[in-house]
Amino acid sequence: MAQVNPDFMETLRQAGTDTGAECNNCGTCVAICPLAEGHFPRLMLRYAQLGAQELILDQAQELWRCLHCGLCTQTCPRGANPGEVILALKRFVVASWRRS
Amino acid sequence: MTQAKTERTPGKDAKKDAMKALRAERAQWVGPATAKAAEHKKAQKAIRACLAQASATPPEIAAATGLAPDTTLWLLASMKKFGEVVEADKTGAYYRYALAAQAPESGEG
Amino acid sequence: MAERTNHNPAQAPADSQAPAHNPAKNPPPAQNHDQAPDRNHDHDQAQDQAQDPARVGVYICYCGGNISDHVDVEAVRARMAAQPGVAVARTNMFMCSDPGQELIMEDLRAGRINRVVVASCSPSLHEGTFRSAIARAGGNPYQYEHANIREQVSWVHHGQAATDKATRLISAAAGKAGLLDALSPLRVEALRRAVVIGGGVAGLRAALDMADSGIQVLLVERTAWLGGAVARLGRLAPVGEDASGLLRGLAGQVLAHPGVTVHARAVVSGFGGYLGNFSLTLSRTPDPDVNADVNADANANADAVADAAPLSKMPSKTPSKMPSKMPSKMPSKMTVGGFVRGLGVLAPTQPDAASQDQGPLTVRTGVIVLATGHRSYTPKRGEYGYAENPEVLTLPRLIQHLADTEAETGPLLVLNGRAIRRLAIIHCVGSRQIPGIHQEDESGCLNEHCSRVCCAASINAANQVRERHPQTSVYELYRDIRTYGRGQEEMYAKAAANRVVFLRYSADDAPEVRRCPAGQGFPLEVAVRDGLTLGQELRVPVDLVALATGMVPGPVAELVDMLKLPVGADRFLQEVHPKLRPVELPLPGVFLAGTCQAPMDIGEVCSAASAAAVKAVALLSKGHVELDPFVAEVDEQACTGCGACVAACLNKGALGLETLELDGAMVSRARVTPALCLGCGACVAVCPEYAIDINGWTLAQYEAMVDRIVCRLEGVA
Amino acid sequence: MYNHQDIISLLAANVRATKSPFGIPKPLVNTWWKGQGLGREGDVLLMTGLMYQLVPYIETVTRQLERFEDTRFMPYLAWARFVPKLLSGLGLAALTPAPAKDKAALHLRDIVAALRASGVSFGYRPELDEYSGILLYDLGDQESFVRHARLVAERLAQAGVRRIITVDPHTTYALKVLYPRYVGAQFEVRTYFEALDMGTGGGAVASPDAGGARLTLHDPCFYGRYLELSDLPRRLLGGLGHQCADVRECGAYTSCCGGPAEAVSPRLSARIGAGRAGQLAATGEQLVTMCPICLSNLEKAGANVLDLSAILARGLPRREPDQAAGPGQ
Amino acid sequence: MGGQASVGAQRKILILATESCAYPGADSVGQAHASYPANTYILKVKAPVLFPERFYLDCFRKGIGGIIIMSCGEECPYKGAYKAMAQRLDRVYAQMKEQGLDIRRLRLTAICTVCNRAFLNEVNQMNQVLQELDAPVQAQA
Amino acid sequence: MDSAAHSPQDSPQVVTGTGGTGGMGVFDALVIGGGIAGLQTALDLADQGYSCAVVEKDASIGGAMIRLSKVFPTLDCASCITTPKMAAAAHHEKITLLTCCDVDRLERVNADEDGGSLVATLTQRPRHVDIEACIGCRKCEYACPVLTPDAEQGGFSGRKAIRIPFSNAIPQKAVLDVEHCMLCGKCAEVCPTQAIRYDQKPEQLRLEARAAVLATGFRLSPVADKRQYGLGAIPNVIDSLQMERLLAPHGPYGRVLRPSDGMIPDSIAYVQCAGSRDASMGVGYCSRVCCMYAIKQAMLLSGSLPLADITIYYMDIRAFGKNYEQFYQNAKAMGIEFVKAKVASLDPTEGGAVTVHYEDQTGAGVATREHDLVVLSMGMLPGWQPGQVCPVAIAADGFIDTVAPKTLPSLTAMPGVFVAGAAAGPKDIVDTITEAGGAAMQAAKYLAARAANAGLARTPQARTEKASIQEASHG
Repeated sequence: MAQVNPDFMETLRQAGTDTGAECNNCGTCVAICPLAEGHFPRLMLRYAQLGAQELILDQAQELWRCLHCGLCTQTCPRGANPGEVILALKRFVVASWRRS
Repeated sequence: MTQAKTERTPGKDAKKDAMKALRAERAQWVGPATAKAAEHKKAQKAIRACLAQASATPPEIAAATGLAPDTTLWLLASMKKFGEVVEADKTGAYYRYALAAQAPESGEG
Repeated sequence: MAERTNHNPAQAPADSQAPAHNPAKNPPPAQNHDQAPDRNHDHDQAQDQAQDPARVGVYICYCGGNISDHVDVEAVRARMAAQPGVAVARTNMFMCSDPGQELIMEDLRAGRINRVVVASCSPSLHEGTFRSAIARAGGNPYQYEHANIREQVSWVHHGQAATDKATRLISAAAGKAGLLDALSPLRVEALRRAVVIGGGVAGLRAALDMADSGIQVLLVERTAWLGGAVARLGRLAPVGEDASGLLRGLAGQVLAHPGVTVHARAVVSGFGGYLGNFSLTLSRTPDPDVNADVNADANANADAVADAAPLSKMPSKTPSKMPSKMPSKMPSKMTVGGFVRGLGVLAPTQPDAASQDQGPLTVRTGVIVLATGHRSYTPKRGEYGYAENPEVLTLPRLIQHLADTEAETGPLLVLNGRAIRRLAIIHCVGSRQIPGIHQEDESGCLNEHCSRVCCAASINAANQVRERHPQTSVYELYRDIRTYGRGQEEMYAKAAANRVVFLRYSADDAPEVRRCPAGQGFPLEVAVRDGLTLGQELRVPVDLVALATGMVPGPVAELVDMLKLPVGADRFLQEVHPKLRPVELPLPGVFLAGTCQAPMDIGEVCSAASAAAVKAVALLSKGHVELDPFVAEVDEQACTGCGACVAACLNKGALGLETLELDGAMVSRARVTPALCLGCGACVAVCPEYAIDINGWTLAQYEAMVDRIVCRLEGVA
Repeated sequence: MYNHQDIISLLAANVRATKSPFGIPKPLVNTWWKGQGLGREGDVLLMTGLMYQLVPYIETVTRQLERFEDTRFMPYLAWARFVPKLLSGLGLAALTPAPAKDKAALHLRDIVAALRASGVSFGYRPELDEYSGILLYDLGDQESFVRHARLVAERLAQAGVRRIITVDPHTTYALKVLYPRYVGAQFEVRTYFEALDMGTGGGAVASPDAGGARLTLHDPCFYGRYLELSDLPRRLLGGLGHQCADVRECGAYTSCCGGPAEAVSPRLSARIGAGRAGQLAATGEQLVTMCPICLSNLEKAGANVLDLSAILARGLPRREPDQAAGPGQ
Repeated sequence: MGGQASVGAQRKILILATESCAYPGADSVGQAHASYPANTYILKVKAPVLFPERFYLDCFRKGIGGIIIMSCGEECPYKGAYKAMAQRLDRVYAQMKEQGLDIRRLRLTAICTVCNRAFLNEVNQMNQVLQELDAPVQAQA
Repeated sequence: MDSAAHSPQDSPQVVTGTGGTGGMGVFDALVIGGGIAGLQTALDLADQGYSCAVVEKDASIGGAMIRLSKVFPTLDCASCITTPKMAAAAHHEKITLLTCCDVDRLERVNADEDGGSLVATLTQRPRHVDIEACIGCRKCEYACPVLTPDAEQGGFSGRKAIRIPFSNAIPQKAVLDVEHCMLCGKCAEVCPTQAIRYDQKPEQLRLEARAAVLATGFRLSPVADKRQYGLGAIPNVIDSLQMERLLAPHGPYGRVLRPSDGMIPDSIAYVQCAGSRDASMGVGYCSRVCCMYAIKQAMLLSGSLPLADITIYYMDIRAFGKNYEQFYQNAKAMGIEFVKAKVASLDPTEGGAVTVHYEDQTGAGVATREHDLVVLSMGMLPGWQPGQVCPVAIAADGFIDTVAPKTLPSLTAMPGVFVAGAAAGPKDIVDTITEAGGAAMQAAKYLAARAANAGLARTPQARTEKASIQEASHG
């Protein structure tokens, strides 16, 4: 799969938040998320950590499943703020979609 | 704790009065403790009555006595600690309990 | 404190009031039979007991069901009560508890019994407990025998067979107990001196603590430097203390302490004696070896690659070019107490150890503290590309570079003139190896242990890189992050916030380091199946790979042989019991401090060293030590002086022939030096007259036990 | 699930053109205040953000979207943005049943009643009461949100408004947190129950027929977590003599009603709503919430839910048989 | 070994276990709660080098069926003891042969503190030997 | 109490105490906490001849360790290892034990005079039993009609209002708590030594020492700290110390059963980091022992319930100590399942099983599984808040701060006051015992230096006397 890109976190910071770096991929957010499906939102944060920009854009639709309910942020053991990271990723995607 | 204290041997009446005063002083604890003891006594009696028929598993005892299963187990464990009941053989996923007097010779399985 | 075997009185250290005798030639007082336990008194007691026959008390433990679930304890008790010679037989839920011990003590005090058998768990756990209870009740603690009916009965046998076997074992113990004489511990005078082997942090800490407690300390260090592995470190995890400052402080105190003598560039080449009075021979480290040591130690994992390309301009950069006589050719400003990164604090040169023509030095000491440290694992050639790619080095090497260049900041980490845009650190290199997955080393060993400190060290290094060189990105490839210590989890979280990227690999699918395809702009690429990304294979192009090499046992084979030290399956030195006696060895008077025992971080090393010191101080506080009396004793009436035992003795010096007067005639008789006797019994088996026995372990006692095992017992199989 | 790009462009275009996400003309939506005798002046301005009013229309949109979700017609939504905004909005309005619109108005009138009962002095100016743009923010269309928020904030500022009372969590969050952060607006914003609490000096709202009910509160995410305003409704209800029987998932740990998913996946929204309704049903008590979206979504899941305002305004929930049997039952 | 064989029917096995290695090894088997036949009697010894030849022969005479000497092997804390022990054993074997005793009844082995499996193997093997040797005797009885 | 604490202490030797029968004693060292850290410290000090007072809040010494079943990685029985140390301390002529005793104030007085001394004001809580008279026969315990949950057995069985604290307690003396006593008088009736004292009052004690060692240990983080794990209200969700009791041979049921109804569990799950490494709970640090105790318990469980499935949900397995990793690998080889996931939440089910919600990172993602019994691997919180009691500094993690964690790990910011064991951060038993030795070394050095400065004889025996407070010592 794709190579890592250390610069993406900076892009995300510009979109509002870079706390996703603090995620240690414990999976609490996935299991607590009311969507109760797949690896969302952790996998999105993981892609962000790795800088897997293509994967994020490919799977962007997933982001809009987020209800912005904040439960993941409330329960995140690392304070990685997954809810806000998802919002930032939405902004990143909207912006890149607007650009194209 | 010291000798001066242990030597005290008040008369019977004085002792009674002292207990009475102490009961009044500790009414906030004595009342609930007495109630709880009565409740446990009644529950233990029910368990004894049930086990007098035959050994039984905690859910069976609970069903027969109307006690909650967790309370039943808790009381059984307490009664076992003081030698009143013993663990008997196993039925499915549960052990049976029996009154100590009529327990089989050894619970060894 | 020390005495040279070849004479050089002028250079003898000041404290020459020490006994000026070679222990082998002229035994110290405790070896002297005159000061050994008063045998006559013992014989009197034995005679008393002959008139006052053995009354054995048998005490059987339920062990809260551990025993009584499988052994019918009450039945055993009844059987034992019926046995001849058994005065009382009792049971208790926990014999080791106060009420249990009180049972024994009450029977002893009341005179109902004069021998004790306790049947309970393994004697390794409670033999001492019961011996001490007997002593408190005024009995003789050696008139005690233990029957192991938990580990060797109730936990392995069931039903009637368990009950029967327990009966027989207890019966055998009672049989032996009936024959046990009253013994007293051997009293050994103890020198209030300690030798510490190893001048790293553990050795320094232990030396200081003992010296502060009024014990004369001699610190032996192989190299010319104090500080060991810590000398190679810089900012320490998790809060960033400076390793060199820490070392300077500790070594400075040691060097300034009037109670400590430092013998640098010395190794232990001979060992003798026993607790309270050990003798150690120190040899001057041959110069070429010093360099070898320095190579091995200071330049941990003397990276083939890094050697070719020096890391920095610090003096430690090319140890291989170190002059053969270092102290004389060190930088002129280098003085004793001065610090060189990678080497440590320069130790003084002892006048008596300095010149090559002087012979070895013999020192005598009451205790020995082993602080011989560890080695850093050297990756195999090709392990994660090590030694095949100049861009692969070890974490210790990277840490040393970061320490050497501490003042440097800049967008990118620069190493050997090369800017590092991306750095990958691979964890668990040479640690947590799994049989069947990892390859054994030349000696057929695997390092199955976790090296404990590498996670924190890796993350600490990553944080330093990220904070000093924000454009250098860091990837950590780990199996489990083990930031267990105080402040370490916070450091790990900080690394994540610093955007260090963590990739999780599994042991059976280790990352691969390979040359990057041309045109990618990076020399290397690390491919890893990342458990955090649904097991997808990720490729991380990097400029540098650091291997977080673990700790492996130090090269102490000679010491292990010489002192007969126990070594664990992990090949580190093995304490007696990790919880009951964590810094002690079976060899009394020898203690463990630091990473010779297991991987530890600096704080843990200092705790362990202080714990070893406190045991040593307690042991030496009285000026004498008591030892078990389980040594050989000769029946002078039966001995014919044939000398077979002397020939068989495994510890030369413990047994000899002496001429003495017996019933008016001068005869030759075997004579035991108790403090040197190992109690192995090699002499017992060869005596044609059965005239020699081990106190507390006599042949007759064994025969009695066998008799009880085979004899008919009512209702017992 | 619908394509987020399509939804976002539609909503953004609507807001840009009409200041409303569904393109319905405000005079058509915001009619509740008529006949309430609300003054235009006061210490503070009441601002509904039109959320209560828009919910009936959202329900309609959802019904429509539900019909096409994951069908071959779904992609056609992309073309919807080319439909004239006013026209689609009017169509939506026509499709939305009147009783639903009336019910929304009822909640707002209850809020007004409660505020009046507590002596809070406030004014209302329909022309300033605009949609906050929160949905754009939630969907990640930061650009459109900021543009809209700036517009709304500027108009409020020009009108000299400094203190605002809000009625729903979404608008409250937007005005309290997002406006200061993204457009530098500095209003003093309180929800109506904060205002009530202050209006009564931290005491209860006095009511003649108060007390006695056991209630289970569903905390909206924005109140429970983002704004940490869970204690206040409980305190007010407690003051009225009611008891709150909370589920484990309450306060900061409240579970989402599923409402926000409506825009992208009505099916998902319904599933989450049903899950939440099940959690809440465990207590067996009357459910209460304080967000028009939560109210709507939980009702859709079959729950019988009251709006907090109804209890605060009347002291006790009215036991009207037609109301007790919720619309979904 | 056969599950039905009653432990009581077998002859007894004496195990001389060194206190620094084999005895803790036997404890370790216990800690693991691994079961083995109960006809085993473990005596703790400082070093088996203590026992003269006649001790072993006496044991067999008294009715011990088999003896396993569990030493520390090369890791013996008493340097030279293991070698001396092995040499002594050769002499014991010679005497056993003279007396018509199957030499498989006596074994010298090394057991460390964690050699659970080795311990169990030794015990089971000795039991097999005893079963084999004693089978005809039992049939006659 | 307050007046004693705040009034100027002209003479530290003055006997104070509100009860009028308070005691005082002069010791070389004061050890706060009678768990394994405190006992080891006291033993190492006493073996050098220093007199020590060990102050323990519970009715027995032994701390957390004596309450465990077995200990990793050797699987020794905890009691077998702890009781020798407990007994050794109890019988040591240089050690005085004070049980049921709280520290109200620990401060340095007359600091300008050669460092002054440490003075501790203590409250001796009443046992309502004359500790000298009690012979530990348990007659009172059998006679007492009141049952209340026995915290020593995880609450899984009852204990009486008066009882011996637990089977291997030291001292083996009865203790009565007024909260559950109905004052029926039955215990006094049956007591063969008339040891019951219903009207016993707390007493103030004053101890003086030159050094102190804080060995105040930890407390387990409460189950109620994590809402998603059910706040302690989900049946068959228990904490790890409760599981220790279920595994202990002298535990409440004598075997492992599901507490809701006594079922033999078929499937048991461990939730790791249930009280640690969790910013959402305000505990960011690693509690360091939970991985190993969970693995240990899992191994013991697979021994006692060979057919049961055991699953450990974890983030990182931290088997860092000597032989720990090998222990972990053995557990894997034994078939214990390790699932890399932090459990997000737990739910009860009808039948008593517990649903575990987690992310299956190797499979489909969101996953749930049902287990008959769920053990929360709770973490360590500081056992003691010095607060107003003692002016010793606390670090950000709430544990006692150490000023030289690398070179002198037992040193606190308060001169003459040292710290050992979990009081200075979570720690396992091995590290605790080693650190206790280290603390004893540093305390001894401090004492020796003080003695040297004061021109006193080097032998500490010369100036120490056995304290007059003897009620808690026994033997």
